[in-house]
Order: sequence, then C-alpha cells, then structure tokens
Amino acid sequence: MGFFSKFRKKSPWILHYNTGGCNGCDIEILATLAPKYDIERFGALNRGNPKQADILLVTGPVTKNCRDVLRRLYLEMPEPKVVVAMGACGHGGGVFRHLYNVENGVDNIIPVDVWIPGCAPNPRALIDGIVEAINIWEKKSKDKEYMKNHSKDMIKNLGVNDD
Amino acid sequence: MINPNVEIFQSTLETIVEDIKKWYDYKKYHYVTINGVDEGGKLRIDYIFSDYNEKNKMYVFRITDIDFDTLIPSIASVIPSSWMAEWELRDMFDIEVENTQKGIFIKDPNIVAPLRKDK
Amino acid sequence: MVKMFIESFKNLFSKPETVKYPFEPFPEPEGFRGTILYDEELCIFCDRCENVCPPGAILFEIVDVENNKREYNYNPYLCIYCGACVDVCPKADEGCLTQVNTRIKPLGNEVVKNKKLGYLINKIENPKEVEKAWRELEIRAKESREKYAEFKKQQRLKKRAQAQKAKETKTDDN
Amino acid sequence: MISAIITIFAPIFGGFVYGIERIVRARMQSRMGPPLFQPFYDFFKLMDKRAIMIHSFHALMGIMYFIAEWFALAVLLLGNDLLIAVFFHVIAVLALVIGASSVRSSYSVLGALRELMHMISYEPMMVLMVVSFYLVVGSFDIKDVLHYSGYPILHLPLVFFAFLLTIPMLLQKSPFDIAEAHQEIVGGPEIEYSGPFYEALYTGKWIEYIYVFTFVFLFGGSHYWLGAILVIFSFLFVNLLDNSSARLDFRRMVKFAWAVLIPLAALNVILLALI
Amino acid sequence: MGNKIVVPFGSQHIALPEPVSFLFDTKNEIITDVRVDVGYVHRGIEKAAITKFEFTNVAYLLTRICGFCSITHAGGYHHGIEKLLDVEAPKRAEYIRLIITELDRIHSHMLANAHVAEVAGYENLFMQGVKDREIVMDLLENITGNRIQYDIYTIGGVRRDISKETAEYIKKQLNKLKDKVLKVYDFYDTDYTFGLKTKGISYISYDDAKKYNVVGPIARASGLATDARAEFDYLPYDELGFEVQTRTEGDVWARNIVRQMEVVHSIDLILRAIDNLPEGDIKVKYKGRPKGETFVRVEAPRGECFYYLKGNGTKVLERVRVRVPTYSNIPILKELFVGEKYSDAQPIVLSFDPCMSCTAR
Ligand code: SF4
Ligand code: SF4
Ligand code: SF4
Ligand code: SF4
Ligand code: SF4
Ligand code: SF4
Ligand code: SF4
Ligand code: SF4
Repeated sequence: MGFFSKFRKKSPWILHYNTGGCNGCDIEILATLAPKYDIERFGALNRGNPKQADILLVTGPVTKNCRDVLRRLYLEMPEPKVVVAMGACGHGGGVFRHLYNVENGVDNIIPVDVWIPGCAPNPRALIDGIVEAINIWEKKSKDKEYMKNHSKDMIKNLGVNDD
Repeated sequence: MINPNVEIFQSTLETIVEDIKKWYDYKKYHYVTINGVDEGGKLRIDYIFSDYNEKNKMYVFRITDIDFDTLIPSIASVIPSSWMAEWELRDMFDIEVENTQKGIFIKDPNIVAPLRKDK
Repeated sequence: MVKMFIESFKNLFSKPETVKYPFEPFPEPEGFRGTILYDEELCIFCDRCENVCPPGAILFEIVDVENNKREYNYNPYLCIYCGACVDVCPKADEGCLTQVNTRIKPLGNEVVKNKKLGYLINKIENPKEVEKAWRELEIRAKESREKYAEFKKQQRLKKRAQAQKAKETKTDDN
Repeated sequence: MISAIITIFAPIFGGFVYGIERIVRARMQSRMGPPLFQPFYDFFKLMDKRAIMIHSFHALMGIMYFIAEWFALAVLLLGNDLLIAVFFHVIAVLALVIGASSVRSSYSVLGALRELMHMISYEPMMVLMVVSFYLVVGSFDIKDVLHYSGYPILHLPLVFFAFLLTIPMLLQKSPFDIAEAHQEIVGGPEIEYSGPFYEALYTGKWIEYIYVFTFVFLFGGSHYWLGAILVIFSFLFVNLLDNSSARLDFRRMVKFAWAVLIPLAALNVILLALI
Repeated sequence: MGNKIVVPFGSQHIALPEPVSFLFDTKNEIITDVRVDVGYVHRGIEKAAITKFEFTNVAYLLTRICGFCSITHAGGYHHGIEKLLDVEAPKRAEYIRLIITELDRIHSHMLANAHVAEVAGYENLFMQGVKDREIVMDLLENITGNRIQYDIYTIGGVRRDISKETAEYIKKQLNKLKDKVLKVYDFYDTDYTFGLKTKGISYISYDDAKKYNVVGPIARASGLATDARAEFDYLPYDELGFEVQTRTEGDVWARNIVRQMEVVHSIDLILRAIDNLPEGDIKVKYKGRPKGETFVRVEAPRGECFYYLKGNGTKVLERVRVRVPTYSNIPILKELFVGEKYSDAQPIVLSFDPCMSCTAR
C-alpha cells in the first residue's frame, strides 16, 4: 500500500462541520472555495459526506448540543483521517471559553491534529492549515498508526454508544 | 446618539393577553420580542413592539414582580410568531409558560435557568 | 442562461482569478491584526492586558511570590486577535505590547518558538499539549494569585503588628 | 484492434476525460482548477482508505455497477449490437438503484428513486437513437455504422440535438444532475459507499463518459474527423450548459424528455422512415 | 414512490454551513410536515455578557455571536451603551461606522445570494457571485485588519481612522465593483433556469409578512418596507439619502433581487459617505458606568437586530438581550415548507439566509 499512500497527498476531501462558532470561519471556508483562493488546486473537494472524507474541518468551540453529532461524524469517517480545528474557538473555545454550554475546544471531544490560529483565520491561514494537515495525514498513513488505534477502547473513550 | 421614544404600559399577568389583543394591530405594529429580566428574585417580563410608521417609537407592555413559580400566559393566540420567545423564556428562567416545551436551546439537564441570579 | 453560456465561454479563454498562494507569497496587508509581541524589559506589570483579554489568552503567573516576580504567558492559538490588550497597555507606545501584521503558523507538527511570545509557548515541545498546558496554567495562575494575595495579607498584618508594637513601645516610653 | 485497446483502458481514458473536464469547468468559473491527473490521485487515495461496508449486498451492487458499465462499453466497442449495449447500460444503472435502495439512509433511497426517473427519461431516447441508426445504416452493428460512407448526422440532425440534451441526464450534469444533487441529497446513490467501494462508482462514471461519447462519435459515420469534431463540440456544449443552468426538478426532467426530446427524435425517425 | 420518507436535513449537511436540523416528512418528494431544531449553537452568550465580561470588552464577545453581522452586533451594543453612558460619538466616527456597516452588508448579501445559487445547483453563478466579493473582503481587511471580525467600534467612537489614500482606494475599488455587481444582478434577474428554480417558490404575501413579523430582505421582498435604517436613528443614513428597497413578488427569487438591489444601493451610500466624510476626531473619552435601560434597533444584513441593555451602575451589565433577525423569521419559515417539493427546501432555507449562531446565541 506504500505506493498508494504517495497519492493521498494530492486528494484531500474535506468534510466541514460547524460546532457553534460564529460563522466567521465558515465564511472563510466558502471564500477558499471561491475563485480567488480555489482550494481545488490541491485536489480538495468539499464532499459533505463523512464516509468519503479525509479531513474533518471543525469550526467552533463545540457546544454541548453539537457534541454528539461531532463524535458521530468523526467515527463515520474511514481511516486514515485528519482533524483540523479552525479558529480560536477550536482551541480551548476562544472567546467562548468557560461559557456554560461550551466544551472548550474540539480537543476535548475528538483528537485534533492541526489547529489554525486566528479569529477568523483568513483564507491564506486556512490554506496553510490544510497543507499542514496533508503532511500529517501522509505521515499517519505511513505509520499505519490508525490500524492499532482503532480499537474498541478508543470508541469507549469517546463515549459513544453504537448506534 | 440614539434616541428611542419608548412608551411603557404596565400590565398584569391576568390581563396581559387581553391588553395586547385590544391594542395590537398587526398592520401598524411590529412585534419585536419578549424579554425577561431577573430583578433580584422577581421576574419582570417585557413585551416589546415597534411602529412601522413612526420613527424611533417603541412600545413596551411590562409585567413586574412575577414569582418564578407562576404560570405565564401565552400570547401566541394573538401573535403567532411569539412561540419562540416563549419557549426561550422557559429555558432561560426555568418558569412555566403556557403551551411550551423545554429544550429549544438548553438540552443538557444539568444546566438550569442560566439567566436567574439565584441558580 | 444564454448570457451565462457566453460568459462561461469567455471565462474559459481568459486568465483565471486565482492567486497562487502558497506557491507565491501573499503578504498580509498593512494594519492586519496579527500576532501580539511582548517585551518584558518594558513591562510594568500593571495586569491591564490580562484583565481586558476577552478569551483570557494572556496570563501572568506569579512565579516568585515574595519578590512579586511575574511571568507573561500568551497563547496565540486562543487569542482572538482583537488588539484590546495593545489598546489598554500603558507602555504600548514604547513597544511593550505590539500587534504586528504577520500571522502565526498553524499548530500541527511543531510549536512556534519566539521569546516575544511569552514563557509558556517556548516551554512546550509537543503541539498536542498546548491546550492541556494552558488549562493547567490557568489553574496555576489563579493559585499563584491567591498565594500572592495571602502573602500580601500576611505582610500587611505583620506590618500592622509591627506598627502596633512600635506604637506600644512608644507609649511605654512615655 | 483500436476498439479493443479503448475498451481495456477505458477507465484510464475516462479518467483523462474527467480530468480535462474538471479543468475546463474550473476555467469556466474563472478558477485555476485541479491538475490533469487529479482523478487518478483520487483513485489511488480511495484505494488506500479503510474499507467500510454497510452490508455485503450493497457493496456487491456497487461493484456490479462498475462491471456492467464496463461490459456495456465492451459490447458497444467490440462490434456487437448497439441495442445490447444499451440494455447492459440499463442493467448497470439498475444495479446501482438496487444497491442504493437496500440501505437505510433516506438520501440514498431518494437518490435511487431519482435515478429511476433518469432512466425513464433517457433510455427511450437511447433506444430511439439506436433505431434511427438502424434506419440510416440498415444494421444494428457498430462496425457497419463506422463503415457507413454517408454522414449520419445529416440524416439525423434532430436525433443528434435531442441526444445532446440527453447527455446531461446520462452524465449527471446540471440542469439534470438530479440523482446526484449534492446540495440536496449529498450524492444520492453513492452516499453510503466509501473507500474502495466508492471507487467502483467513481470509476464507473469515467467509463460512462467513454460510453456516451462513443455514441456521439458514431454520428460521424466513417468520417472519423467529423466524429472527433462532434465529440469535442458536444463535450464543450455539455460543460457550458452545466455551468450555465440551475438544477431542475425531476418532474420537469421527465416532462422535458417526453414532451420535447423524444418527439423530436421520433419526428426525425418518422421522416426517415417516410423518405 | 408514494411512501412516506423522512428526510433529515442537517445538522451536518453540505448545503448548510451551520448546524440546524430540519426533519422533513415527504411523500413523492412533497413535504408534508417539518420539525425544526435550532438549538445546536446555543453557547450562553447572554449569560456570559452579564457575568464574565465587563461592559468595556463585552463587545468582543457580542461581535462573535456571528461572523456575518459582527459589525451589527457591535453597533447594537455600542449605540446602547453610549446612550447609557451619555456620550456621543463624533461625526467622523459615525461615518466610518456607517461605511464599515455597509461594506459588511455588501459582502454578506453577495455571499447569501451566491449561496442560494449554489444550492439551486448553479455552481457557476455561485462562483461569479463570490468572485467579486473578494474585492470587498480586501477592503475590509485593509481598513480594519481582519476580514470577518472588524472590532472597529469602541465606546465613544472607532478604533481606526480612514486615511485620505484609503478613502481614494475604497472609491476606486467600489466603482470597479459596481459594474461587476450589476453584471451578476443581471444574471439573477434574467437567468431562465435560475428563475425556474426560484420563481414562485415559498410565496409570502404582504399580509402574512406583517402577521408573522417578518423582517429584513425577506419582508422587503414581499413589499413590506420595514428597515431599521429608516425606522430608527442610529447612524446618519438620512443625511446620505437612504431609501428602502422593496419588491412585491415575495418568493425566493425576489429575495435575491432585493438583496442585490441593496448591494447596489449600499455601494452608492458608501461612495456618498466617503465624499462627505467630515473632519475631526474619531473618538471621545467617556466617564462613569452604565446606568438605566435602553432599547436599540439596528439593521443587520438579514433584517432588524434588537438590543436591550440594562446597567446598574457597576462594571458589569445587568441584562443584555439580543433579538436577531433569523429569530423572528423562523416561525414563518416553518410554515412555508408544507406543500413544497423537497428539492426546493434548500433554496427556501438559504433564501432566508438563516444564521443559527445568533438565533440560539
Ligand atoms: S461559523 Fe459560527 S457563527 Fe457562523 S454560522 Fe457557523 S456557527 Fe454560526
Ligand atoms: S474562531 Fe472567531 S471567527 Fe472563527 S468561529 Fe470562532 S469566534 Fe468565529
Ligand atoms: S485596569 Fe484599572 S481598574 Fe482594571 S484592574 Fe487595572 S487598575 Fe484596576
Ligand atoms: S489580541 Fe485580544 S485576545 Fe489576543 S491577547 Fe490581546 S486582548 Fe487577548
Ligand atoms: S498592559 Fe502592558 S505594561 Fe501592563 S502588564 Fe500588560 S504588557 Fe505589561
Ligand atoms: S456547501 Fe460546502 S461550502 Fe457551502 S456551506 Fe456547505 S459545506 Fe460550506
Ligand atoms: S445562509 Fe449565510 S450564514 Fe447561513 S450558511 Fe449560508 S452563507 Fe452561511
Ligand atoms: S442575523 Fe444571521 S448573520 Fe446576523 S448575527 Fe445573526 S446569525 Fe449572524
């Protein structure tokens, strides 16, 4: 499979989920799809389907109401996958840190690989983040780390019941 | 500086639906929202309206000194779009409002009445 | 429909609007609200930046309670780049806190090191630990503050006791 | 010989066509677009994903779709009956429909139903086209069509026009990308496929490109240069149309197919039969 | 095909950037019933605004209620707090506020319209719509330092000035933009398939708009000329000759057209504002703590945004209430679906330009 791994670098398919941020980051995701920044140059497509996605792009601080959906999406994505938390919200909740209905960042719910700083990060920052995510993704698929990782324990750690 | 011209009508829990029904004309007034304020152990509810034709004009029907365990009447029969604000009122202050359900915004049972000062 | 048909055809033969970032540089505009840089030499430790910061991305930890020695910690990943801290800093004109127009790199493989980013970021090696370390720091900073308050209180009491004593000795003298 | 090569390497050629199409589409939208080899990058990446099956029948139907699609192309190119190729294509799509409706996801089920609507719209058109070829050439055999010394397009202008407007239905392009409808049902039949199984669908699409454009090529008869021009023209036309129209409702598609396209083609056939 | 199929739309769906969930009961792809869940984004901002933040920096939280109307929320809050503190921002500051507010409206409307085109399956129209939007985004980034969260309001004025060169630059870019916007306007207006997909869908009559208290471009598309810019004095709109834009068709198409008309009008307003930019300070000092209560209405891109502020003379406010446009549009949105086709549900939802982040706060 080493041969195939070479190509994953060039075809990251994105799944985007907003977990209660301010839309700011989502607007910028739309802006990167637009002609000026055109993220399809990297082969990235916004598939909107967890089963076919490689990069989970999460915006927002994760509200308690969004938590379970986020977990489900993460588990539905086939390995190997990368999680990118976009914006200050994704890291510790940003300005929403310690509000009563907020989980203080994506990292408290699912493992995150890349954090993009900014509020809102501009499209250049998002592109940088995606490039970084692709590198990590490639490393992950080389290490085959996910093969060991994807065990019953991990599912239990995430606290989801089989649906 | 802004200069809102606010007219406040005092009302009571018993008469509020009647009062609004008598006064409200959907062609002339715009229902804005219902707002609850915790005034130190007692709840105050404002029904806020604005005027389509007059600049800076706002109207408020105000009920003060409500205990947190009384049943609040619903004005959805007069203003059909008021249900959202009423559901929210119930979530945020943990009070009973006619024809409402819990959980429009707050789904975690551990969070109770965030806007009340005593909780 | 027909208009768009023609427009699409025209677009096919005209140059695309895409910029080639990251293969070609695309600098941030002047006045971009980017990273906050800090200069310890100039700081008077008034704590205003810490108090104003909306997400709490600046924390001072009192590492030495007795000498009131404070360490500035800044979390660029939590920062919302509002610039409020620079606005309130009394020493901002001299360059104690400045907001520069560069972005910080995404946190993935490595943590960016720069002395001007405060203490915490420079201590961390593993990028995944930033968030945890910050959570711990929040608790530590709070504790250190309490400790400091306690220390101050003790000192005040001591001083008062001393003053009392001095007074007493004085009255004794009389 | 050439047709055998094309058949065997159909996925590769199809991939290139799809790659070119993605660039062309991006350019029409004033974007840069992905590199030419992008479909293959996607292909190899999907190969490497962890395979998750909903249930084995569902996965099997996905693979069936791919195989039947390839088979239809083989039948078409290796000099068999045109009509049989059309029916193999029907089987391929049916496999997709059956697979898609065997899962619980309502998007998938809706997509399957919509796919059936597609079939209702375009299959009669395909049959009519084959019949019209028969009337012109006097044979259902592809070899005879390719050796026909006249210009089929001159006899079949209306059929060609109708087929041009059928291509968006076959290839899932706006205004008739109804079964795929990303913004509505997130890919429809393909939603539950992932990894290597999704690949079957993904490459099946590429083969469909070759399948469709072979039919366009046939309109040139033995004048291959004319066939090539027609292929390029229809490729550009379909993409321009894709980029200049909104998605229509499936009711409108069925109506359009039956009220406009099929009568047009039928008119042409009737005129041919009369003359 | 006659069976009842329950189609979930959200909370994660490609056509929705935000988490909101609709459950449609469909029969033959005709919607027979709908259930809505709007609470995914609830973060507890109203509570935090009265406990965790002081009145001087609560605005940084409130602007992050939503990225689209960050400037509107800043406006709603600051106009209210200035009333409570009894300070008046200088004229130049008011003009700069107006310029940024209208620029924000332009980018929001352009994206909203493009998004409707995108979910109607018209990818190229989306691309053409958002292509020119980058001009506005660049302007905003140049003036305020960020593309989404401008943070330019401050109590008693604005934080950044617009220099002479910048003013010239804005003028140049906006004139360029205007031609492009008119071109895209023409596409929305005359495109045949886009019309097929949007005309006559989810019709709201003038009477219903009033009965359900609809606000914003959705109301204006039904002929109801309600606009806080005209009904409430908060920025010098009258001086610049603001006019309410309306249509009467009341469908998805009309909402797009109204928004596009407003974009054109906003460009004119900004150009006039820059020509008449008064000289002077951009900020005044204030004293004291907020005391008393006030009501503010400001016009967000999506309609009227209402603020209620109550201070009690301490550093922390006693009540902050935000009523946002989508909040008052959800009741009618819910009524509209029944009887429509499922394939039209996405354009209907997005023609309301719904923003859950502020509905649930
Ligand atoms: S990015 Fe945040 S504010 Fe914006 S729509 Fe999504 S959740 Fe709402
Ligand atoms: S990081 Fe900032 S812009 Fe992004 S969602 Fe959070 S608050 Fe909004
Ligand atoms: S900024 Fe002023 S009020 Fe705030 S803590 Fe410092 S000295 Fe006190
Ligand atoms: S820019 Fe804002 S968020 Fe960042 S450190 Fe300064 S005050 Fe805090
Ligand atoms: S506001 Fe400036 S001087 Fe005061 S502690 Fe912060 S950095 Fe130092
Ligand atoms: S379609 Fe894609 S880009 Fe548009 S809102 Fe949905 S996820 Fe975002
Ligand atoms: S309607 Fe507006 S805010 Fe909502 S997802 Fe679409 S573009 Fe974003
Ligand atoms: S109305 Fe919409 S865009 Fe404006 S703040 Fe609310 S959610 Fe955001």
